[in-house]
Amino acid sequence: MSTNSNTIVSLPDQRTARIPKMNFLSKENGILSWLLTGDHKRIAILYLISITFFFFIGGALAGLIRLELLTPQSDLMATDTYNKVFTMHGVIMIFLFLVPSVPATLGNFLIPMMLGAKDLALPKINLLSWYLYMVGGILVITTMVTGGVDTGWTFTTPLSTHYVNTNVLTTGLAVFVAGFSSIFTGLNFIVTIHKMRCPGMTWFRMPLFVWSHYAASILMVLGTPVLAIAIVLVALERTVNIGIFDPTKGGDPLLFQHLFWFYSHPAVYIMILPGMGVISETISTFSRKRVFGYTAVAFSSVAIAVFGFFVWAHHMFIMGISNYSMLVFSLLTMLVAVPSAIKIFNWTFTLYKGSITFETPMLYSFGFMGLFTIGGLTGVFLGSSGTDIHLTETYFIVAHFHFVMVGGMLMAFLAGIHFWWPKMTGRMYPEKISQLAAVVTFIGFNLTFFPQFILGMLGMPRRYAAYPPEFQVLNVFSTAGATILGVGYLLPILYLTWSLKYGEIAGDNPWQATGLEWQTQSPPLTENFAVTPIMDHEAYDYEWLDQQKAKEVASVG
Amino acid sequence: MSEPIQHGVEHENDHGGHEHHVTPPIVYLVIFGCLLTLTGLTVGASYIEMGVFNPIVAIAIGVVKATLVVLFFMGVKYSTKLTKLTVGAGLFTFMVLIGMTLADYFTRAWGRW
Amino acid sequence: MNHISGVFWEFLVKWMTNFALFPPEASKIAPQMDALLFFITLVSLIGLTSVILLVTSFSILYSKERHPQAVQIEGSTLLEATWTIIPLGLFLIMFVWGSLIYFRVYTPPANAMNIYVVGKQWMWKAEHPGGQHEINALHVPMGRAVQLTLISQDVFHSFSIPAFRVKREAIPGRYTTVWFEPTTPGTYHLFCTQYCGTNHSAMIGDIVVLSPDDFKKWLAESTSGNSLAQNGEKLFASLSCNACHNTRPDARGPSLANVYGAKLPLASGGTVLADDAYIREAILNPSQHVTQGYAPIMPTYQGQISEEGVIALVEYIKNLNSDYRIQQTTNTTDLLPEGEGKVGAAGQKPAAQPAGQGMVKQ
Amino acid sequence: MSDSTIITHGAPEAQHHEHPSYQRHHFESVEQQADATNFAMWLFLLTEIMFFGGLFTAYLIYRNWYYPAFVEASHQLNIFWGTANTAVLISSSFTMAMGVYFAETRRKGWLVFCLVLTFLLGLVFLGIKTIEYSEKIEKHHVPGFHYSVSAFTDPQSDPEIYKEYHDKPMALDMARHTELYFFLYFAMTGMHALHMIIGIAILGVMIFKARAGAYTAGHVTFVENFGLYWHFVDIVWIFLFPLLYLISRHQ
Repeated sequence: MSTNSNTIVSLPDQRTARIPKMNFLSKENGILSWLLTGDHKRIAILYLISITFFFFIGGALAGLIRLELLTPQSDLMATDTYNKVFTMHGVIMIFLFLVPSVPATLGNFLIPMMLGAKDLALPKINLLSWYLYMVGGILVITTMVTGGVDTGWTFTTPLSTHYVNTNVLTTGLAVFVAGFSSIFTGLNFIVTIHKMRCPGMTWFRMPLFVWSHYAASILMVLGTPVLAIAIVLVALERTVNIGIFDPTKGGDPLLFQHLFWFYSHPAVYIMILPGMGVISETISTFSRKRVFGYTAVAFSSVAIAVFGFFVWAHHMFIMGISNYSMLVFSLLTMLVAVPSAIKIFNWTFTLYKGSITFETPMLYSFGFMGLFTIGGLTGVFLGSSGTDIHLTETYFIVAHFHFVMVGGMLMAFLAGIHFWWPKMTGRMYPEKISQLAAVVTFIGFNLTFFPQFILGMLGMPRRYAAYPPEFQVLNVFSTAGATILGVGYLLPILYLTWSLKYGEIAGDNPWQATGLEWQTQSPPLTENFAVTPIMDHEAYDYEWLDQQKAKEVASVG
Repeated sequence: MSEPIQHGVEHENDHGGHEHHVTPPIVYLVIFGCLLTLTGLTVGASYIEMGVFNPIVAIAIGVVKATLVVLFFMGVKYSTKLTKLTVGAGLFTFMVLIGMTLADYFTRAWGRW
Repeated sequence: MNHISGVFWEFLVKWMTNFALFPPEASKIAPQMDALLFFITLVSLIGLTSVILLVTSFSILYSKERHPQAVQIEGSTLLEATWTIIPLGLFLIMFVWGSLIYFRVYTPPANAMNIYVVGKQWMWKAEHPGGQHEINALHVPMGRAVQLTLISQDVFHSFSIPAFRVKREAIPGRYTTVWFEPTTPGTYHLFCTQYCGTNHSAMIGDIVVLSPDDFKKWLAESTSGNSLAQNGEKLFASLSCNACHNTRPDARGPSLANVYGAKLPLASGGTVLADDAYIREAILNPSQHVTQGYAPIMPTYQGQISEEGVIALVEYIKNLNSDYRIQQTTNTTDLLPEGEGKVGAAGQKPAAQPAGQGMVKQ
Repeated sequence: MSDSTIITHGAPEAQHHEHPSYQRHHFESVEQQADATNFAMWLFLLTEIMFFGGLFTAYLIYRNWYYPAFVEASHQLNIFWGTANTAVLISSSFTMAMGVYFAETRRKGWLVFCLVLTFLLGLVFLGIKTIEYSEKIEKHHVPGFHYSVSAFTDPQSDPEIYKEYHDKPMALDMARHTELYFFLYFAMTGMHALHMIIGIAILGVMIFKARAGAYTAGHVTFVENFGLYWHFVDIVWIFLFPLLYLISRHQ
């Protein structure tokens, strides 16, 4: 036990401690034991690797974008190339990183353990969804090497159907396949959460991480098919030219927007909700307190999921939708902002009268709270239809969703990776350098994206390869920030890989956390628990944990 | 969406051997009969001039048929609350998609602002 | 690299000297829009600072050194209600305020002067009623309400003037409108903000606001001889529309005089307001818009007239021997020429009534 | 999809002797496994509903915009074949339901019989669809492939339809929009037929496994879940039939 007063980390005695011989990593060896595995933890690792790979491709593209925007002219690359770069950046980051990031890695790894189950309900489907993801990913890579696509990730018709001659079909197929990958993941989670909970694990004893994944899964299952059909229609329109989105043949291009955003707006909640789940866990653990207003937070997740289906047309305010539906959608958009506000305040008040320590996951969580608050509030600028007219389709939008997606989701993802790293690998990451990385990321992020709010206010349109010179200075700041941000993202790769071999042995429960996943060895056994656990206490019940420790001490002594 | 709690409760006794219901064939036979008759009915109805009501009747009969299939062939009538909720959720979202999209198209004609 | 840094310093200085968070307020709507923007910004800042203050103060007060033992608190309905209701209230205010501005931006006043704008990959073409054409530029008079009737010839474009705080998508196959009243002379940015393909970022131009006199001068200098309506008239003749649309009693088509702004009774039942959108539709998809008492014999001109051509025709029909604005307000069915009232020629489809009602494609 | 979850006959987990061979190691009990897979199937059907939802939305919008075109275009469909197909599909649903019943009551012979019947009825359905499709191809009513509007601009040119409906000739601009109707017709029925084909393929496998007695030893989950899928496909058709064939019949 470390008696250090400013950390809760308590590691076993490093001289005697060993990684357990029997664990899900050591169980079988050989490449096939991974490629054919049904083990949710191994699949999670597979996802983690592939997602990181695509994240860095997307990141590289982002770097290119920022470089191009250093100067007002499009001098680094031709406008065509630039269009392809930002399209691929969008497609990769959204469909191959953000949507699966937390659910497919952390969710996959943790949900069964948090519920005290041996595995997800449908292990084969789980593996299948990884393969689908990989197929999607490979298709995207193919698109890139065979000339890319320049429709923007939104595939706006009729541009995508009749006016570009790039690989729209391959990309469409990629998105279609990746979409089914996330459908199956979500389906798997819902079934698991309903049917695989261990004895005593009632709905209101589940960690909030599980709640938020439940909400996100609902969106995945019900939303994604609509994207699928929209993509199919685009493909048909493009190949056999049936005119369903072609005004000259009597079609309506806005119909595509409806179908597309019916998925793609809920998609942002698919991306952010799991992140919120992570934050609930870390905030509670590092302030040694039950989450303030557990039920409120739980239900706000579900509320977001439900309202998330009613707001899609706020992406079309200036596209000539009916003013009456503008009213409805704008109002509902305002409503959906409320649950997020609730969450933020509940997390804040979880700190109140806690006993707070500042390990890396907590730093990232603070980062999340700050940036997500900004991201959410700027969302209100756009939900209010009047200001939307001025701000939409400018860099304000870009800054807004990067604050939510990168500042929110990516911070949460990193928080989660650091938080559960010891559980996944059995070893600690190096604390000091990772704290540094967290701070660097935070600074770099703000420097990158805050200037873009001002650019948006000034009216700089998004997706511009060349821009009027007066916008340059802010763009230079943004690019400078991006460089720092890049460093902030490279650091974890390095030290986490390092820690795989040299990290300290973590022991079962380095954070003194209460979740069931911490009550078993790390890395866990293939079937997670030696005996099926029985949930006999509320979530985040730290007294219970202390009693457990007391018992152990007694039994040892 | 607050239903999950009920399942939480009901889920516990799911484990305690929730006995699987076997629908007797006679039920299937009757439903089968109804479906065929309704098919005949809807085809017949389509030959009668009812103006506005032709589509309404056709859809109504369709809904009845679908309900019969869902309730008996798919056995929702005898299945858990959870299954019922699932079906409900599906219909709900389906309606949201169609309803709110059509609402936009219908209201575009009103007023010219 | 070095030239970048050179440019960088140059503009850093420039930027420091005139640092701006908002573009100039050059239209009547701009200050109203900014008022709302400032309001939301203020609320956001208050919200953000309160969160930051709480988080920092809690992390200082309750850090492990100071506060080794956490005190478990279940929650507080009162607090939670507070931070549910207060944001909700604020958001609703923003919703109402925002919608008001939205309607103001997209509801042109009746006396606005109308300019047609056609977006095409990758340029903006403006057509003044006087027949002046502009490309990637728009000259407008100060202190006069200007209505833009936008349409795209290919993909979605978006006509954005940050200095006026207005923006509207130009949609293929459909007119959209936006209006503004410039308040300060000068040259402002015009952007296409909806991604529209390769040269999206080159689809920019200048909005030139002139004092009324200068504007008159400009109109005089840059006129192309014929007014837009006159071009329309030529086209009307060359397409021999007047073969049917004439005032002769045996005319096969309704006379178009005074039609604009009228409420026309449709063969399919119901009436329709003959505005730009309707006239455009009636040219391209005639049989969907047959006026009562006439057979659906008009051929479609889909694909035979460019959007500019359609615009010229619309403008011509608008100006057919009447000031349409007056009739727009009066009940106009009696203004329609002879032979209009009579119903029941062959080839009507009363069918479209039940489901078709209210689904006007606009 | 759910076959991949259940067809695996028991991961050989040494310590799980007491469980039936078809229980996956990570489930506590057979009931739990049955519940879970059944629920999963239902969720999958939800995604299917939403998938078709997009098409239904498009159909409703364009039907309202181009009502006359949709009316006359729908007259081109053959109500006789449509009705026959509906009957066929409903019967196949019935035989499938009976199949589930016999699986539950562990009567192998009857189960196989029902599955074979369902299989055949499925094929009949597809056969009839082929007839209808080929008719459309002859008449050049396939959108995007030399589509011809002559049957609508000049109904007399299509005698047997004309003598039944006496359609008025449509102006070209409206007649053009029949292409949208036929696209939606092909998209919806095609998507439906695709589901049929997948179903029939799975049925083929099932018949063999059923003869091997895989489903009459208490492990009925897979038959039940497949039943759900089959009935769902039936339901989709129950709505496609009136929407595409019937609601404009009377004009």
